[in-house]
Amino acid sequence: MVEIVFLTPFITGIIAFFLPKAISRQLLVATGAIHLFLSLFLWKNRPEAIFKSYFAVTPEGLLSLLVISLLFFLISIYTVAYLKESDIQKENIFTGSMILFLSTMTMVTLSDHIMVMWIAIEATTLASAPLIYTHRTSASLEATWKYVLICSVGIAMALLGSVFITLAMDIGNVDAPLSFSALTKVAGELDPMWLKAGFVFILVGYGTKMGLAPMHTWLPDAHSEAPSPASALLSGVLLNCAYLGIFKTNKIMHAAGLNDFSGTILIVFGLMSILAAATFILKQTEYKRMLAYSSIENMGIIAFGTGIGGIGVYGAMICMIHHSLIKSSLFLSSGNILLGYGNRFIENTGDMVKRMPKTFVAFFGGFAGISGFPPFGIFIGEMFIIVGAFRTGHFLAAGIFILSLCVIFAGFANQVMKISFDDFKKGDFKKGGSNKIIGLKERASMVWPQYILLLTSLVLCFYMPDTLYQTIIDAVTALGGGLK
Amino acid sequence: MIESIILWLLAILLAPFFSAIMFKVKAFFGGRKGSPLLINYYTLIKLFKKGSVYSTSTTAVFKLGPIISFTSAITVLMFLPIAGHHPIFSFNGDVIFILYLMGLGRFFTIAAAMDTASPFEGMGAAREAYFPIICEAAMFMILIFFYRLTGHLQLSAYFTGDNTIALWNLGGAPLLFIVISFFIILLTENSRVPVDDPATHLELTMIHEVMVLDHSGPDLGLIELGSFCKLFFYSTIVSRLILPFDFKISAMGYFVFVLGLIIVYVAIGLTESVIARYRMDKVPQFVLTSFALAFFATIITLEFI
Amino acid sequence: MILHPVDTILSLVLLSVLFSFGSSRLPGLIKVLAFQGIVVSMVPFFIGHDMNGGGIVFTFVTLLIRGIIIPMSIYIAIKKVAIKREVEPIIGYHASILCGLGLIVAATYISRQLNIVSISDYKLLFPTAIALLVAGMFLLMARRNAIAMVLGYIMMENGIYLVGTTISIRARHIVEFGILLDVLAGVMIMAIILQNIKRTFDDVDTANLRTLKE
Amino acid sequence: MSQFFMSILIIVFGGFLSLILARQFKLMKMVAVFSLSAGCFWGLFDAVTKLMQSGSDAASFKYLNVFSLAFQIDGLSAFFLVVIFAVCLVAVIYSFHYMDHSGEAVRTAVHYFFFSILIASMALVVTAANMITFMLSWEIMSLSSFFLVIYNYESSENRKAGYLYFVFSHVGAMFIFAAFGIVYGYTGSFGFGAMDSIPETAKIVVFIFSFIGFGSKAGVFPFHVWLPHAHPAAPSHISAVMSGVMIKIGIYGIVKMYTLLNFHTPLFGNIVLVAGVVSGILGVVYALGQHDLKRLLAYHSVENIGIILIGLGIGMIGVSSGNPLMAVLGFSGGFLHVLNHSIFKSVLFMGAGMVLHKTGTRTIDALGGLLKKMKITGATFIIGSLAICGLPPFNGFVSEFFIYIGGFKGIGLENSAFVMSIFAIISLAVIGGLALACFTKVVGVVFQGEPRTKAAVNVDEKGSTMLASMLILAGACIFIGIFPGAFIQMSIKAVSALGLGYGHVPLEPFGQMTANITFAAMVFLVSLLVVIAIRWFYYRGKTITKSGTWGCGFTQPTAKMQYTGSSYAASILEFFSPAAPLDEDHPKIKGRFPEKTYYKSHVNDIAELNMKGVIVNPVLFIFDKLRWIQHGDIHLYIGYILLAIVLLLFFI
Repeated sequence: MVEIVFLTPFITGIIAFFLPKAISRQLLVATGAIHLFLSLFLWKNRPEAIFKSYFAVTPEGLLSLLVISLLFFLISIYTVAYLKESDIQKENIFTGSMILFLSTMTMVTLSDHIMVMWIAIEATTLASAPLIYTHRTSASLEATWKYVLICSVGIAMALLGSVFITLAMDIGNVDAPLSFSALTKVAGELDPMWLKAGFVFILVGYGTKMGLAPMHTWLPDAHSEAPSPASALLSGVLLNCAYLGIFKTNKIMHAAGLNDFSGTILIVFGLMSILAAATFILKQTEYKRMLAYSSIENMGIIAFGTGIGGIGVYGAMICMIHHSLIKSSLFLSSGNILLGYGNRFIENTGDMVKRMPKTFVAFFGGFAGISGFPPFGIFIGEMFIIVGAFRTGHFLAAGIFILSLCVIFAGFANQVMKISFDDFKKGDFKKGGSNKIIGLKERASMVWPQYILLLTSLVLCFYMPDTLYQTIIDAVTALGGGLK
Repeated sequence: MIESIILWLLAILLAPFFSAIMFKVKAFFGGRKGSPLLINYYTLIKLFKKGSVYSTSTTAVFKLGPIISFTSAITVLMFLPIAGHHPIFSFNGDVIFILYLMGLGRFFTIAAAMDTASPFEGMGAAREAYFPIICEAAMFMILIFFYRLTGHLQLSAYFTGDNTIALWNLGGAPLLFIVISFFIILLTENSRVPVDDPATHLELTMIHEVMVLDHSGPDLGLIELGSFCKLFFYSTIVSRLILPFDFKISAMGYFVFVLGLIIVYVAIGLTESVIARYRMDKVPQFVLTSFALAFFATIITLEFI
Repeated sequence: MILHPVDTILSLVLLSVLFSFGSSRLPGLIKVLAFQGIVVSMVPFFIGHDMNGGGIVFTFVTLLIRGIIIPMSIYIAIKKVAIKREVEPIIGYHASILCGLGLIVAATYISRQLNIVSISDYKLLFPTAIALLVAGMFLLMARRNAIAMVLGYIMMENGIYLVGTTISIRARHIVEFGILLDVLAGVMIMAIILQNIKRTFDDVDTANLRTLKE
Repeated sequence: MSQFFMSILIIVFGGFLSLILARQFKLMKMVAVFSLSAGCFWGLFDAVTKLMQSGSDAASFKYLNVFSLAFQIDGLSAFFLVVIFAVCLVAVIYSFHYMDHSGEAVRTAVHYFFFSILIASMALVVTAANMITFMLSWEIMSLSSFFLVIYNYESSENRKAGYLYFVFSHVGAMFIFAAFGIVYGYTGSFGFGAMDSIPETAKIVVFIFSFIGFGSKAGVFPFHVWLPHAHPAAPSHISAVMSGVMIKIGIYGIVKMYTLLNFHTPLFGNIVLVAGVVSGILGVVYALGQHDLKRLLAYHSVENIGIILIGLGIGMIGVSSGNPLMAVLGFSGGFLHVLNHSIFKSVLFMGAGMVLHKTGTRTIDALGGLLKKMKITGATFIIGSLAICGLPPFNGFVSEFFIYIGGFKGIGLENSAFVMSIFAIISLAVIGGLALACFTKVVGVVFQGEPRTKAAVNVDEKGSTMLASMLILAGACIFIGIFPGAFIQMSIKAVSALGLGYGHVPLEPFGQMTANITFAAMVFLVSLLVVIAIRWFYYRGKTITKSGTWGCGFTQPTAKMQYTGSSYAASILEFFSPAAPLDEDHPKIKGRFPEKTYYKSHVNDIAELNMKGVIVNPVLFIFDKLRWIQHGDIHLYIGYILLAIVLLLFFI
């Protein structure tokens, strides 16, 4: 029953490869709609899976599933318009991979079995590789190469980690299915040393995929080279999927009472990621790379929040949801900027407020949101994380966290203000400056998805449906999270 | 009360006379016969008889200048205990009011000067705005000293009746510093030598005189009278400080008070005749010494109070 | 017994590691990898876990893919498109071999530290696994030729395969399946990318792939 | 409470309406101005009544399922509400004729939108009753004001200003976050109530953090760097609101934290007082050095924040040294100065706005003689200047008088309190003198003398609403200056809401003081009338002739020969040169017939210099050094993964 949710896009994705452009586009949107409907259905009455040992509906899974399908639907609408504007050869490969990507990510959110989870995450890599290579340039080729190789190596580590966990079972001779839910129940009897080892490998492995420094190296290249809708998907939801793996493993660690160990590691990696993001955002020259690094920052924030526990985990969840919403909207807007100015460099853009007012609203709103200004939700998340850090006595960590956020904001704001308000300078052609008439006819379908995403974040900042709230609570209580 | 009002009127009327004493002293030291003691009255009458010439570049502020500076001067006198008598008005904190009222007068004098668009008057205004800053600091330092002694914040608490004696008994030696620093303030505020030379003929070096260059007739008269009153105010305080004796027979009291005044004016005349004026950039140091003295006095009082 | 089959095989594997480090040309490296793949896939037969029919078939398939198909296809690929045969080392061969030796020793040492009950009677098993893993990463880091890197990746997977199949009794088939899928799909997609790299730069030297940086 | 929320709703609604009606310029402006001012008026009325009957009122809403948005109006917040609504009301009225570029209809509409948001958020900040509510409103306030600062984003310096402001407000907010975080760390609740239960060392840390955070919004030296850039950039009525009201929200924050922490160590008082003294003196010194009218006014905001802090500091010292009278005097003086400064600073900014609007320049030395053409503007500006110099009988004097008296109360005390009081009094005196020098410069150079450039020649002062609002505020300056009684009452009510246990402090002495001030002012005014009468008497029937200014023998004076503002301030700045280094630039004059030359001077703000040298550059340097991490070689990237694993394995 549950499986349908990822099987449907799987099938349609396969089909999409063999369809002519026009239809494949419609198929994209249609799939998005169906998927959204299905996942809402799933949310409504949490059904049982057919392969119970492999798949299950978990709260954290549901959260990311809902985010995924909402984002995908909106992005698909944008994509149609985007494809009209841009020139992409082999378009149906692009659309097909998009849909397959969706199906694999859905699989990640629903998988409960350690190995299945791992397979699904590996599958996301394979499905998204073509997306990154869409533009067929040497740069995009390089990005793809790095993406595939680094992620594969990382994922291999995760596999090893999973194996170690099974080993931990053997040594503690526990007899239970190899599923997260089951393991969480018997976590106490697992052999702690091998469990730790497993966690370490899984963290590094999935952390590579999630973009935690120092394994983040593929992320800026991939995000900047992929076409904007793909970047939006990558940054908006793929990272969450990887995070899901870590989250579930962390649940086991917590159940085994090793949460100090895992928490410390998460905090360290989170801070490292934030600092790495600060390093590269300060003097960034390309806006898409900047957004990519901002994703790294937010992943760091989420990891940090998960690590400190308590109200921080709740904050991390909030951050995850809102980061997906806002960051994807930002990437979509960056697509408009790319179409409008015809190049990726900040110095060759400018004066967006006049030339593309609608996009400007979306972009600047997204910026305000991502840097933690109300009325967007990340504000709440970051506040909870900060107070949580003090609550759990991580004073030093909190200090570093706050200061590096300040640095990142300084860099980010500087670049965004350049794009938005500076006078437009036509750059030199070597650096991809363009002399074509700047500005873009901002179709409704190229701005409204962003607006809807931002609005969602805005509404969620003030009113959260009880079911959503309850789901988050269910998800975080397993990590000892909560609002106390 | 009536007595105080009469004293106040007398003060305004007699202020020019005492200033004339100063001129006499200067003349004596200059080996001249000097102008008669009533010279200032002649000047004032002459001025008040005249009409006025106004610069085309001036506005109403220019006319307002003399009025407000004069008003502030005479209002200040209302709060001043003359010859140890109760002033007309007095309340807790009136000193602050007085100082800021003088500030108001200064504001409009400067504004009037700036109003004429004359570079020289601007120059004078700049100096007029500069030096009093330090004076005010010194004044407040002295106030702190007095408050430390008396716990009051009004002139009447310092200079009426036997309060001044009490002041001496409490303050003792440090009060001498206060007298000196107050004398320095007097010289500065009333633009006497060595800060400013009213008798100079070169506009570039003037402070106060250059600011009133364009005033004429009754306006100028008001300004002159105002400055006489201002000088009288300071001299009264100094004279009370140097001759703090309180005689129940008031005639004696008046005599002593006038004596004190004469001493002060002669002292001013002396300084004017024996000291040359300082270079403009030396003046701040000179004024700062007064602040330093007052500060020193206050610190000393910390020891034995 | 004197000569335990598993340990014999594993010693061969370790030897292949050293060879792979030493081999300067792609064909040789591929051959070594092929050999390694075959040998590694044979290990499960000798370890006394329950071996039902399905398992046997499965293991054979693995052997086929690891040992024959993948190396063969790569071999044919480089034969067809005349790629430079040099593996372009970042770390020289002798140094590499020394590293190899050192890493084998280290691996043995580490696995001495943590004695794992389920495989305690196969001395070399865990050390070999670790050695393969690290050796694979070593190739990934120390060879500029893209194909050599892919081969390194395969070697890493071999190591994981060893661990996966031997250490975990339970859920071992799904592990195997996963690894298999990983190798297949991963190598396939890498091959596609390699083709494109070849087409774009007509060379597979990763020195061309260093433009994206800060 | 419903009254309050109603007014907020009206204001915000007006903002949205203006967005909707953006196309019809006139209509949009009318609607916006009407609804905003209506809302402000309602809010003002409500706040005044609340303050007068000293009623406390609270409301709370469910927020995000388990939290709550809690609001409470006590004396303190009511007082600040009065300030907010009063000034914003006038500013909105002013804006009607000021925003008259029908070409930029949309931009104007957006401006009104964010203006409404700003007003609402400020009101919500001062009524917020728990951390979440507070931070929420606080951040919205920062964001909306940022958009108002970059209203004229075309000029690069305005963009720089906006950027500076954005960064500073964010960093400040982060410090407040940290302070709240520490509190939460001990109490585990977002409520304000439990704040005084945390240990004392923590209280000190919390206070210092929040002082930095709020100080950076209030423009306390050295966190004021953004202020002189941001305030001039905004449209003048916005500058008035920011300078007059928004920075006071920072003051509110400081006082609020002091109240909540409820920890009466002398340390707090000393910190606040010293910060106040430094900001006060340096603020006015830098103001003296400015050539840009609005920048000069902005620096005066720093100065006045300093005065307010001195007042508060005296109050805190009074509390810590158990001296209720001193405490109440200091606090009430500070609060009253909050109100007064918001009034006269708004007058000044609006006057500057009028000047800018008509002459098109903000450069002081390019103006001159405006008083002849712009009588009302000039008059109101002069009144504002007198008030900001703290001269009687204007409102600035009243608050400074209270602070003085409070300070003198401190003279009676011993050791640190005594020294601090001396410090406060002397610096107040110096500040007063410097402010006088500064504003005689402004009035003299801008409004008097002869026009220095063409820009100042053909000017008028059309725009009834602008004049009206300036007149209202100027009138307020005089009224408060003469009849401060009611307003002192208000600020004392605010003080009694501080929960210092001084509810029982007898009000007689204060009533007496205000009576004295009224009396003295009356004496002065009466004698003024008398003198005017005398003057009239002597002038009746006399010949009044006009002629050129006496050039001291020089017969061809030109407007260029007038004394400039720069030279006016030069000698004083030279005195303060260690704190205000001066950059000068003028080519050497050579030859018998030297060609055209120029002179440029710029007073450096040491805080700004050091911020660059000590914070910004090192940070940039360090992070630059780290950039090699991402150097493009995949081999190393894989190395990172291995490294991470190996390092982590050590910790198993």
